[in-house]
Amino acid sequence: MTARAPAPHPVITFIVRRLIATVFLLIVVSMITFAIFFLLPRLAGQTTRGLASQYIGRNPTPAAVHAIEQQLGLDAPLPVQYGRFLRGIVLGEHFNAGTSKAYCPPPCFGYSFKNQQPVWPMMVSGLPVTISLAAGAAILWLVGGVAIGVISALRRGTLFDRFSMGVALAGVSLPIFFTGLIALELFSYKWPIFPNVQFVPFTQNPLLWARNLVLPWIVLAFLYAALYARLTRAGMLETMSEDYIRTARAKGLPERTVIFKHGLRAALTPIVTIFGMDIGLLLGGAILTEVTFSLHGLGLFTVEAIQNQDLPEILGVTLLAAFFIVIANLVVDVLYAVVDPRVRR
Amino acid sequence: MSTPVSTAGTAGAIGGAGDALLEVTGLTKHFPITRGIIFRQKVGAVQAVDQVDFSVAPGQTLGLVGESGCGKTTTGRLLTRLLEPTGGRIMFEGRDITHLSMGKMRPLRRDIQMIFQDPYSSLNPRHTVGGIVGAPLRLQKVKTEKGIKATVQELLELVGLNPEHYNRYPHEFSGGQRQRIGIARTLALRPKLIVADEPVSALDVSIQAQVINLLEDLQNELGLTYVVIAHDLSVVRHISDHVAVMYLGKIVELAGRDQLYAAPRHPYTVALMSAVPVPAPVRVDGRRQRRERIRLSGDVPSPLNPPPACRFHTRCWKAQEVCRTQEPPLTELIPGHRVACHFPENTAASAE
Amino acid sequence: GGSGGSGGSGGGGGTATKASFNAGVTHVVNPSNHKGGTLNFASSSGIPDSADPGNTYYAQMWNLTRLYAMPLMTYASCPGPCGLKVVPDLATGPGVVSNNGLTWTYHIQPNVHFEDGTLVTSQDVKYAVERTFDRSKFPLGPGYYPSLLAPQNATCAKAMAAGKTTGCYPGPYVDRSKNLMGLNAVQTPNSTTVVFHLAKPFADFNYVTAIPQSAPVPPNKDTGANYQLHPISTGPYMFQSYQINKQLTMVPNPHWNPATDPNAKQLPSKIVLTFNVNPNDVDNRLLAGDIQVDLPGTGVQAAARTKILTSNSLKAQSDNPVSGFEWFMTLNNKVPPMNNIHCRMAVEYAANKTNNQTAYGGPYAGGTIGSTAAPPNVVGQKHFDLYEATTKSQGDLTKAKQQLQACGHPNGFSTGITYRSDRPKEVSVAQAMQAALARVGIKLTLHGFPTASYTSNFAGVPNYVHSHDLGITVYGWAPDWPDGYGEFYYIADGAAISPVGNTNLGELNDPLVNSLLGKFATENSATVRNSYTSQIDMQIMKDAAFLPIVYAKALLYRPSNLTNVYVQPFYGMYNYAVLGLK
Amino acid sequence: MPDTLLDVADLRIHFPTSDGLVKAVDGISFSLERGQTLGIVGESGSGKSVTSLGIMGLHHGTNAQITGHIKLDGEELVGATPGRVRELRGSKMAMIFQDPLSSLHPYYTIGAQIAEAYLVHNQVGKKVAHKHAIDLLGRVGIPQPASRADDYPHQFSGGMRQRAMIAMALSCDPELLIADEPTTALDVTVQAQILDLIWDLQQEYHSAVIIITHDLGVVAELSDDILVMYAGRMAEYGSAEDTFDQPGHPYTWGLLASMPRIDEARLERLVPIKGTPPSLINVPSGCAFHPRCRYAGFTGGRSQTEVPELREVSPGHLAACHLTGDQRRKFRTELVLEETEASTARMTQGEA
Amino acid sequence: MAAPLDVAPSGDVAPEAMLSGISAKAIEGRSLGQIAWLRLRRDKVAMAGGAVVIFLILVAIFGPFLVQNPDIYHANLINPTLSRPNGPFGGISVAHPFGVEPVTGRDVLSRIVNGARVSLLIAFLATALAVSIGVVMGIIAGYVGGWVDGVIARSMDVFLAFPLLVFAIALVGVIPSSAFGLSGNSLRIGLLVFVIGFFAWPYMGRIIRGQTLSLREREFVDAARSIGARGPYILFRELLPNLVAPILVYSTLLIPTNILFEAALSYLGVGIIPPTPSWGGMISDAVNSGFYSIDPMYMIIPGLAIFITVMAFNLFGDGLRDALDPRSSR
Ligand SMILES: Nc1ncnc2c1ncn2[C@@H]1O[C@H](COP(=O)(O)OP(=O)(O)OP(=O)(O)O)[C@@H](O)[C@H]1O
Ligand SMILES: Nc1ncnc2c1ncn2[C@@H]1O[C@H](COP(=O)(O)OP(=O)(O)OP(=O)(O)O)[C@@H](O)[C@H]1O
Ligand SMILES: [Mg+2]
Ligand SMILES: [Mg+2]
Repeated sequence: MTARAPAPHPVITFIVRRLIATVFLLIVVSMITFAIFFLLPRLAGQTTRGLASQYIGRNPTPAAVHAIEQQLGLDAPLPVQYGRFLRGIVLGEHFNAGTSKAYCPPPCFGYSFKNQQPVWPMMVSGLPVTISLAAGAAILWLVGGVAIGVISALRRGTLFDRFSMGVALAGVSLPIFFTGLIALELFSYKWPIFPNVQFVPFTQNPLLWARNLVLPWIVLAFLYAALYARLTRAGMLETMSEDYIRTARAKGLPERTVIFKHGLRAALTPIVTIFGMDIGLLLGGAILTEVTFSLHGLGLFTVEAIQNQDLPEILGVTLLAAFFIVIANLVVDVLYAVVDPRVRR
Repeated sequence: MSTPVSTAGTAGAIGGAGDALLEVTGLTKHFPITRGIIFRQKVGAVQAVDQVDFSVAPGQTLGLVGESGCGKTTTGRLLTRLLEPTGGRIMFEGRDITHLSMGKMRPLRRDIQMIFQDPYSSLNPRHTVGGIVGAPLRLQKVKTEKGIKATVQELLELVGLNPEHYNRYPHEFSGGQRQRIGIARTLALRPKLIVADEPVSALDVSIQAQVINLLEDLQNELGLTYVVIAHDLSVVRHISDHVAVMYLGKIVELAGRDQLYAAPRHPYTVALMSAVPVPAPVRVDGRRQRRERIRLSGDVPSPLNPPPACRFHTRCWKAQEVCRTQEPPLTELIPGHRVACHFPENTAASAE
Repeated sequence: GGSGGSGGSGGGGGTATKASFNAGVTHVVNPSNHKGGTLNFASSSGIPDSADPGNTYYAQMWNLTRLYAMPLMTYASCPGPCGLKVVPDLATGPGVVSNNGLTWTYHIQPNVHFEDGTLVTSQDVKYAVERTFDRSKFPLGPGYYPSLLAPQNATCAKAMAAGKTTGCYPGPYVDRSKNLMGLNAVQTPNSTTVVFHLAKPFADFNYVTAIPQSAPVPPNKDTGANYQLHPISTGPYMFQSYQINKQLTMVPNPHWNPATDPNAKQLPSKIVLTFNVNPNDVDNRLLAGDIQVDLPGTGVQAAARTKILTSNSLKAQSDNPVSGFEWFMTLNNKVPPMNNIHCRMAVEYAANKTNNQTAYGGPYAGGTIGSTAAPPNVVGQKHFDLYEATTKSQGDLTKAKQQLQACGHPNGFSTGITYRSDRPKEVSVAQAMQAALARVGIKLTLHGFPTASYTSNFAGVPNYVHSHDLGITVYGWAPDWPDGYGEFYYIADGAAISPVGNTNLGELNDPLVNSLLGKFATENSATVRNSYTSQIDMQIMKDAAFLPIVYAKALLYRPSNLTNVYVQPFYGMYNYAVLGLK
Repeated sequence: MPDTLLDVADLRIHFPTSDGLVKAVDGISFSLERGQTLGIVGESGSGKSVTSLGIMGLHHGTNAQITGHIKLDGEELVGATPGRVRELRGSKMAMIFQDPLSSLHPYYTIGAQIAEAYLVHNQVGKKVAHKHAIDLLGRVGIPQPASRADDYPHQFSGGMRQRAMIAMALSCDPELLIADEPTTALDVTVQAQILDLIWDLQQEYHSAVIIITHDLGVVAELSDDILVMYAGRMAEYGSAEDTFDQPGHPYTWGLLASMPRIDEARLERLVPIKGTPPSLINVPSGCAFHPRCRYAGFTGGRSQTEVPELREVSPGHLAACHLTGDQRRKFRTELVLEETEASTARMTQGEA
Repeated sequence: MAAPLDVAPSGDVAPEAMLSGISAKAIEGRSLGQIAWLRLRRDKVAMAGGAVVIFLILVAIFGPFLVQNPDIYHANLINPTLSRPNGPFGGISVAHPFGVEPVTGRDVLSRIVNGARVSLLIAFLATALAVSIGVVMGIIAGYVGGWVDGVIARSMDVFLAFPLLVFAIALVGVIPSSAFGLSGNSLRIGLLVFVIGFFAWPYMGRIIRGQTLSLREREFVDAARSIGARGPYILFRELLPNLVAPILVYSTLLIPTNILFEAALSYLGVGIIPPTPSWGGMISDAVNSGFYSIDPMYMIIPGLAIFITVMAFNLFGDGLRDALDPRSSR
């Protein structure tokens, strides 16, 4: 039977369906996050008064605590607070900034409890760093990992294969903060090849941008490149034993074409999926890297937010990260539908 | 074989309730196809089995042939109630089992058993042969005089396996041996009806015959009734008393084996038979020659939207307007031979 | 040693000296008036609370704000004991007391301008004080004005007595009447005079006006919570750009007049503060000369400490002042069995003070082993040692056991110790205490909490402390001003015990301590007040309410290209208002 | 032999593995003329595919040890440079595989995959190659080839995929076409279409064809010569008529006897070959077939010890069997009798 | 002859056995597990990994009884002004083969040994939690299908959408030192196990769901149903045994991930409560106290411990996968 897709634009329906699902997913995620950060501590015995007094200086009077409670809207019931939060994201919100009402345009993730600044712009200002970090590292690990993986697969059992797979395993087994600190200690202080790991915007000085980020890139990429080398190797070994590779050879194609056009092309498809997921999940890696290298990105922002127990910030960054993950998954799925003609839903 | 097949009439009338062990009328299975952005709605259905009638007398074998995707397996799974029929009726020993619940069906499972096509996937690789063959006994809580182990070993012996293989795992056996294990499991509950779904098509030629012989011997010995599903016309001829030919979810021809193979009536059956390669080279002047055969063009259409009226008309060389507009009923042209065709073949032959 | 106790040469600008270890504690190092260069600060965190002078409570910020804010009074810009004095800043002289200590009048300099060129008036000072009444906008700074100033009206007076604020002045953002000037406890009879009306006499009021909260804010430039992003400067520098937690850049304020501000200098052509730099990175950059100052002023990390202390040349470029902080533990008066003084004394004796000191970083980075509740740079502090902290610093187990006997727990008892889990030194000292007390059978369980909610939800919530048997609390304190009241009120006065955010963590409620603290408000004689300080200190230690750890010291490094470097003793770190570059 | 295209002599393909040497092909010789078809039959694992891949030079890069001679148009391929063999592959010799779905790259269109084969061997542009691909698709009977060329393999039906494979193989007019089980995955009617197609194309191109299958019917239809393989060795080699009419090896007899046939009278009972195919690592000593051979006892023990040589049983018809000509005739006659007069008597297990 | 019920002689070889190259005698009566074990035994690297794993487990269980008390201070081994251990390499000596900690002078060896207990305990428990939830959910989703599958699959999406690390640090931060009837380290360990396990299960769930989906299509499931088996029987007797291999493999690969995760949490300051040592906590101490650059051994030793453990688990897991997955043996 021919299995031609009957729907006119399967990819488009698919994307629309996934987008709607994504919105639902994010709402559920936000609800759970909200519940966990606002509800769970209360179940564990925290009072709103205690919460409010966290954001006061040294000697809070009850009156001051009450003022803060009101100011942060902590006195409202939780569902109301959640509704306010959602509305802010969609419609924006007006906040009392003191002299006047400040408008926080959508997506408004509320105001930081700690420094009373809107959360969204602070997160946005951290984005370039995290994106630079992620993008550079991703390119590094993708290119490096795939290249090593392909060579290892083709030279299966050779010294190169064993060695690179050993290194790969080491990469996966070493905590990122450990490698990061050692790299920093060696290449930034002891032999200052990459001194001053510090973020310089790309637009300001691309060369300095790259130079300053080399160390974090390598450290972050080391963890992932290892994984990708292993995945590529396994994928290549599998595809190279597929029947269609035999067909390609039977056609008399040069080995290079067989490997890259036929073998790698197919082996890369699952890697695309994992790559997308990893990009989405990169905040985790970014936290450790940014803390280790003091890069002012989302990761460091997150840690700060958590240290300050700044709930709107925590909520915002959790949601933003969830958003990245979900979007990355969506992109991966769409990409998959584009890359692999068999996937049509 | 002399017992004539008791074929069900269009209205489902049969000679007598006691005649048929299994009687199927208007059996239909549609698999819904859903689509939708948020809420999935039904947009169509795969008409895997559509209005199928037949019956099988005790001790007899009904062969079910047809091309891939015509609904043979689905029919088999409906008979054993692994699938819920969309419509129609299945009578087993005069009892309506069409919509029996899983719980009510459970005791009946002793009587209706299935042999599966793939000897590799039909045995759980993590269970021992003893566990596999003994499972029906344990599940149905059958009391055995000598205990389960002895019973299982007897069964193994019955299907020609070494009883000492009790504690071995399926992967230690060849395909033919595995199929025997599957058969032993089927026999454990002493069923009356066995539905065998392509029991030999996964086996090597040299092994096929072993299993076919085994099935025949068991039938003779235990008085089993078979519904054998196969796509190999020669195997079906060898094993069946009656043969039903399916095309796109429908039975197009149903007759006694000899009748059918001697003089097929439905053009599809004719084409099917002529397509079977024969291990006898045709030579003229020492040069090989092509065997004359009826060539069917194209592929089987999709059961998602099968052609209207006679489903075969798109590939039939005899098709006329009526074939496109009117569905031919499965009528009994001559006794014991039913055909669903407006222009049946070999009518002269039957007139003899 | 080297407390800034006495022997300082005194005098205004201090005297120049060659760079040597601790030179910056007593002398101005590299005095110079050379202008230009970029002065780089770095910090391993962000600005701890806010850059708004009205909303900050940290020594580093009080020090830093003097670069862009002129409060009425300030601490004198000089090394040694001289720096503990309050001197007029925006004001022309100290407050003039009248009306039985209830009225304080300040005259401000007539020719000080904001960064945009507008003249600073007394109304701007009043407005700044008014802002501090809005605790929801400015919750982080001290709350002295709302509690000291006369109630707005009778309703407020009644409410305040009950610990409420109904009817009280709500701050300029809510009370938008009368040209935004609604606070009647502060009057501005003319553009250069500010009059404060107090509810009760408060002899330390000059110290209160030395807090940056009194720095003028132009009402029409006030942006409420956003004012922190660009406070309108009256100091030598003004904000150019500020990204919270990332970077702050300041440039010279063109309308600043050196003549009106003798306590500050305008030497570098740019000041850049970088935040959230890895702590070791801060030190490495400091030693490499890439940055000149570590903003928090709490000293270098272990790695740099080792480098500095093991190299004579580096050591010569460092100072090791007492920072004004004292690290201590409070022994709770309410949590059994610690409510028994003998049990507390057992803890005092059993503690291993050397290990505690090591936990804080040893004699240089941690500080001198403390034996009193007040650190030596509180005016009036006197040395005594009730529990052999300095003489038997490993602990006196025999005496500890005797006290345990007296307490009725000869084989020890169990209790909990709280500490801030994100502060390695406190984590370390808690473990040291656990190990030390185990020697006499006292079983200590560790309860770490994040700094952010330490006093608001855990250690500072007496109910929580009682229900979880938290007998010992690790804490630290630097006074709001360097006298006994500034030091002790919040940590030892029974009246300061509050249900949340409590800072009297040991819940000490000793009538003698309470009454001596009460006398501070009306006693104007410095000598008498100083005698109170040591009496309170002695009483607290007799109560065994405090277990001092160290008088904090910081190992500060001063890069050689930094000029006018010296330790401002009240802040316990270099004076940021006068730094310059070679 | 005037027009010999392929000459294989004593071909051995061995795989050293950790468990021992797998002698997948062990001394195979045959030759093939242009316009002729050779059928290779044998059970699963008998080395059919390994032989064909050996001819195509597709064992390069594995650890296969290849000895013997493969002469294509007089050119020795064993030991030739991989580059040279690659040049010949696709242009002078081409291959069709069993499972057309897995043999086509899922990510490229059918047209592109066919064009690619043409591109590597001809100095032409992409457009020309694409047109050529469409031409070929039309030639192998794909309707609307121009639009179907842009389809992906999964959008084709099984029969169409196999047609596409054939089109790809034919893209450079190969002189030798190897079809490794080209129809096993297909339905009978589609199989007939494909066999017809191969037949027609062979007539058209006059190329030599090797068809590999385990279906004796298929070889009978297409082949001039037949090579029966057992356990990597040649069991029988001769013209199609000889092999089917006077099979010379008991294994061939067994294969023929165990198949139910549609073209002959139905047997009451099939005669299976007992046992299962041997391991290629522990090939039974002597004649590899002896454990399964009912006549092994008649060779005076030679079949257990001595590997039988290929001997002419009739001119140009070789068989590797220890039986003497007389024995062979006698047993064969008995077997045929047994078959035709197959009794309906119950067979019991004891008879084995 | 021509026996229809011909029994293959016992020396007869199964075709798969031929394929996988195992001779007939070797496989007689062997389960797939035993075969996998045979394969695994030939994999020297995996066996080495396995040996290290076993050694570590033994160390975690018995080690703490063999070493000195990890909480004892040795102030005499510490330089009082610099707080760092006297002597080179972090004060390595016969009494303290791995040296002592700066500041406290506690014995590093005994802290590493005790830390193994905590790190492995958390990793194992979290893995057990993730695996049990993942297996149950995955198997139900895969087998039952329909809306149940829909709900489970969506909730897996939700869980996977959570930035786990962010979440874990935030969550551990908001829970006070005693809650839910637990306190101190038991609460902390419980919390870590819960957070890691509860948010990692979807990874397992997806794998199991996929495997179940493909197993469900295998005919033996139908065979079981056709002999009257009920849902639970099919799930636990038919499907689960076939899932043992992926469960085992992914558990061994999940354990190292969880070890690293615990270390990361400790590094970020939300790990185990001191003085109980954990490897991540030791690195965190080294880094946060700033001593790692003057006393590198302080960080390198726990770092190496983590590295070796994770590596060993990974090697063993990889080998196990190769041994259990017949496809990979080709
Ligand atoms: N669960 C299902 N959902 C949807 N469609 C199904 C399902 N099962 C079978 N079908 C469809 O029903 C039709 C009949 O399938 P069935 O398996 O009965 O064919 P078959 O005759 O056994 O074919 P084969 O010879 O390939 O085994 C096919 O088109 C198949 O795709
Ligand atoms: N690369 C290899 N390494 C080891 N053994 C191999 C290799 N390739 C094939 N074999 C073995 O060679 C034998 C012959 O395989 P081959 O594929 O030729 O069989 P076949 O006759 O084509 O069977 P089928 O009908 O199943 O396709 C098999 O036992 C196979 O396991
Ligand atoms: Mg089927
Ligand atoms: Mg083959």
